[in-house]
Amino acid sequence: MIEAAPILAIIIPLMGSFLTPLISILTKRYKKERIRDLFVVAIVIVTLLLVLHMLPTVWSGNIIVYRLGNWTPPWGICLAIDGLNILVALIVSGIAALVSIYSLMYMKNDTGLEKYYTLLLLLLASMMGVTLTGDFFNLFVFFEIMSVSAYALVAFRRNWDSIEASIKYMVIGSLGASLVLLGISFTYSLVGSLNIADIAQKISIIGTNPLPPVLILILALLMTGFCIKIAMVPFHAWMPDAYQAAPSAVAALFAAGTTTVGVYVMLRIIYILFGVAALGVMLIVLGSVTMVVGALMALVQRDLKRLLAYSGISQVGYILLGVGFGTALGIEGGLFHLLNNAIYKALLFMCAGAIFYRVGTCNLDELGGLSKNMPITAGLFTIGALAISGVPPFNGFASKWTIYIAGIQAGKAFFTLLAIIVSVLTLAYLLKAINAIFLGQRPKRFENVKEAPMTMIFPMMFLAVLCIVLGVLPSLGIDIVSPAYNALTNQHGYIRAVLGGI
Amino acid sequence: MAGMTLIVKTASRLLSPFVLLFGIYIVLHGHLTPGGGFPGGVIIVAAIVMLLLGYGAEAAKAKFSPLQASVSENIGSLILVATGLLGLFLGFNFMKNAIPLGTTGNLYSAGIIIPLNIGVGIKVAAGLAVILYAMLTAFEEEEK
Amino acid sequence: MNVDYIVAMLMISFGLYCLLIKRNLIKMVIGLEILTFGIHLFLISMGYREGGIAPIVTSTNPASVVATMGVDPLPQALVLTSIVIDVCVTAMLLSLAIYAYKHYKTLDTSELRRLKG
Amino acid sequence: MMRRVLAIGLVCAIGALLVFTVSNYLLPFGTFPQRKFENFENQSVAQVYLENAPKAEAGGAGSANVVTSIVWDYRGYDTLGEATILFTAVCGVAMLFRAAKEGD
Repeated sequence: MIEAAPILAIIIPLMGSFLTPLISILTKRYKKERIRDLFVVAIVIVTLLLVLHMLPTVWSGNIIVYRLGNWTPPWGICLAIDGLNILVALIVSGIAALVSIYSLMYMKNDTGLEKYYTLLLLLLASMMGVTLTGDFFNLFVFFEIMSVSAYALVAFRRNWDSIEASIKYMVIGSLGASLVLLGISFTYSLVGSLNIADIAQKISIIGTNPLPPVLILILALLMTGFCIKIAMVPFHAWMPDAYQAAPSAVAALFAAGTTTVGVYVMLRIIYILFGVAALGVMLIVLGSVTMVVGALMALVQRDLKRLLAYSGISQVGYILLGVGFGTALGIEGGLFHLLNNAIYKALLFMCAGAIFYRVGTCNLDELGGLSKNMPITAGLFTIGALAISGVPPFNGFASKWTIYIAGIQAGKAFFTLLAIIVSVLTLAYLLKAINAIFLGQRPKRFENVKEAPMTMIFPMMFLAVLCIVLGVLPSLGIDIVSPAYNALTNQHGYIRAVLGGI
Repeated sequence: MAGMTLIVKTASRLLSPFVLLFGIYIVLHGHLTPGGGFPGGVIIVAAIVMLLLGYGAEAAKAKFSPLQASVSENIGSLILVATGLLGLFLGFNFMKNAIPLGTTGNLYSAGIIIPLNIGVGIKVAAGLAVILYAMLTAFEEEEK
Repeated sequence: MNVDYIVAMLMISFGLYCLLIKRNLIKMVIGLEILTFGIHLFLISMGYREGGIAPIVTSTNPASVVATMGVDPLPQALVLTSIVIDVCVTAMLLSLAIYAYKHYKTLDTSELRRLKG
Repeated sequence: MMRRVLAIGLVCAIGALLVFTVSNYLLPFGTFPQRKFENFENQSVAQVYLENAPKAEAGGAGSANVVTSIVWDYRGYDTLGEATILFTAVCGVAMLFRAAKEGD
C-alpha cells in the first residue's frame, strides 16, 4: 500500500534521532522530559508497524526492490527485501520497541538521556539500514554507523569498566571494519560493481566450483571482518566486557539485534553473494568451536551479564552449526534458532537489568534469595533459562531439536553429540545462576528490595509468552522462518528481481 | 584556555574571515570543482579553531556557542533528510534529483546537489565544533 | 609491475603490525590510520587509467574527453565516504583516550587492563 | 619478545599473501574500465557515470564534477549514511564529555 515503506522504515528512526536533540532542548526548558521519551517510543513503534506492513507482500513470495533516486541497479543504490531480510527486520524492530519501552524506567536515574535516546534510535536506524539494503558498500556504511553508536553506548555509564570495554571493542571493531573494506575493494577491483545482485551474477560467471584463490581471499577477509563483529571464538575477547559494561537495555538490544544482523550479513554473503554451499564444513567447525568455548567460559563466570554474554557467544555457534549442515531442515533449524535466540537473550538481559535496577549489582557472589522479593522476575528468568538450555516445552527445545535431527540426517553425529553436551552445560551454568540469584541465603541488605516496575515487567512478560508460544507450537515458528529459508536458497530469484532480467 | 601572543592574535583575526569565506566558496562550488560539503565544512571549522587558539575558548564560544553549534548540526541533518524526502513528495523515490537542473558548468546546476552540499557543510562545521568544545571541557576542568 | 598496489598492501601490513605490537593507545590509533590509508590508496590507484585526467568537466576538458579519458570516479566517492568514517572512529577513540588519560593517567593498554583488576 | 616474533611472522604472512594476490590476480595498474578474470570479461559500472553524469539529457545530474555527482546523486544515500555517522560520533563524544550532573 505505502510504496515507500522500505525507505521509511530506515528514514523515520533516522529523522527521529536528528529531531531528538532539538525536542530535548525544548522539553528541558519546559521540564516535561517524559515527552521526549514517549516520542522515541512512538518512533520505534512506527518503524515496527512499517515492517509489519511489508510482511504480507514479502511472505507471499515477492521481493520488494526500492530504487533510491530512481536509479536502475547496478548504478544506483537499491533496497532489496526478501524473506531473509524481513525476518531480521522484524526481530530487530520488535526487540527495539520492547527495549525502548523497557528503557523508560530502567534509564530513569542516568544523566545525558537525550544522548542515550539519540544513540538508541541511530542504532535502530542503522540496523534497519544494514538489513534492508541491497548494495554492498552501503551495507558497510550502515554497519559502521551501527558500530560507532554501539561503541558510544558501551561507554555510556562512563565508569572504568565501560571506558576500557569501549576502547577494546573499538580497536578490535575498527580492525574488523578495515578488513571488510579491504574485501569490498578487492571485490570491486575484480568484478567492477557494488550491487549485491550484480556481484553475485558476475561471480557466478567466474564460477565458484572450485573457488579461485582470489575469491577465497575475499571471502576470508569478509568472513574475518564479520566474525569479529559477531564475536566468533578467536575474536570474542571484546564481547563479554562490552556486554557487561553496557546498560542492560542496550545489552539486550546488542545480543538480540546486532548479533542477529551480523549473522544475517554472513548468511547473505555466503549464500547470495558467493552462492557457495560448499562452506558448510567451515561453518560447522567454527560453529562448534564457538559453541564449546562459549559454554565452557560461561561456566566459570561470577558476573551475571558476563555469563549471559558468553552464553550468547555459544548460542551463535548453534545457529552456524544448523546452517552449516546445509540440509533444508538444518538451515530452517538455524534460522529458527536465530529467531529464538533473539527472544530469550533479550529476555534474560532484561531480567539481569531488572535485578541490577533494584539491587545495584550483578555479581553472583553477592546476590541471593531474591525469589521472595522479585517473584515475577524470578519466574521470567527461569523461563528464559529453560528456553535457552533447550528444555521442552520452550522455544529453545524446538529449534535445537530441529538442529539435532538435521545433524543426524546429514551424518554429522559427532557434532550433534557435541551440541547436546553443550546444551547440558548451558542448563548447568544457568541453574547455577538461578541458584545464586534467587535461591539460597538472602543477605540482610536485600530485605526491602521490591519487584521491578511495571513498564519493565511488561516487555519481559511479552518475550516470555513468545518463548512459550513458539515452544508449544513449533510449526508456527517454522512457518515464520520458511520464507527466509526460501529466500536463502533462491539466489537466481534474487538476482532476477533486483536486476530486472538484465 | 587563555589566548596566545599578539602575533598569533593579529594573524588569526586577519586570516579567519578569509578562511571562512574560502570554506563557504568550497561548499557552494562542490558540483563544479573538487571539494563539496565535507571539505568545506572542515575549512569553516578551521576559522573557528583559529579564533579559539588565538583568543581562547571564551572568545570562540562568544562567536559560536556550543548550543548554537548543536542546534545547527541538527538543522543541517534535517536539511539533508528533507531534501531527500522532497523527491518522495514530488512523486518519485527517496533522494530523486527532482528539481530543475540548470546548465552544466553554471553555479546553479545539478539540482538537489546544491542544497545537499549546503546542508552537509553546515552539519560538518557545526558537528566538528561540538566535538572541539566537548574535548575542551576535559581540559577546562583540569585548569580549575 | 603493480607498484601502487604493492605499496598499498605493504602499508596495510605495517598498520597491522603497529596495531598488534604497540601498547600505547595513541600509537595504536596511528597504526589504524596507516591501515585505513593503505586501503584508500589501493582503492584510488585501482581506478587509474593510462594517461587519465580528473573526472571534472572544464573548458579544456569537455564532456567527451572526460568520458574516454577520465579516471574511475566511483572509488574516489567511496574513499570520501571512508575518510569520514575513519575520522569519526578516530574522534571517538581519541576522546576515549583523553577521558581515560584524564581519569586514570595512563595510555598503556596493558596497564589499562591491570588497573581493572 | 615471543609476542613480537609471533606478530612479525603473522604480519609477514598476511603481507606476502596480499602482495601475491594483487600482483598475480588483479589486472595491472592503469587499465581502469577493464575487468578481466579468466573467462570473465566486463567493464566497470563506473564507465557509465563518466559518460552520463555531466549531461542532464542523458539522465545525469548535469554536475561538472563527476565525483560530486556520484557522491550526492547516484549514491546519495551512502552519503546520507556518512553524514549520519558524523552525527553519531558527535553525539558519542558529547555523551562522553557530558556534565556529571544534570543542569547545564
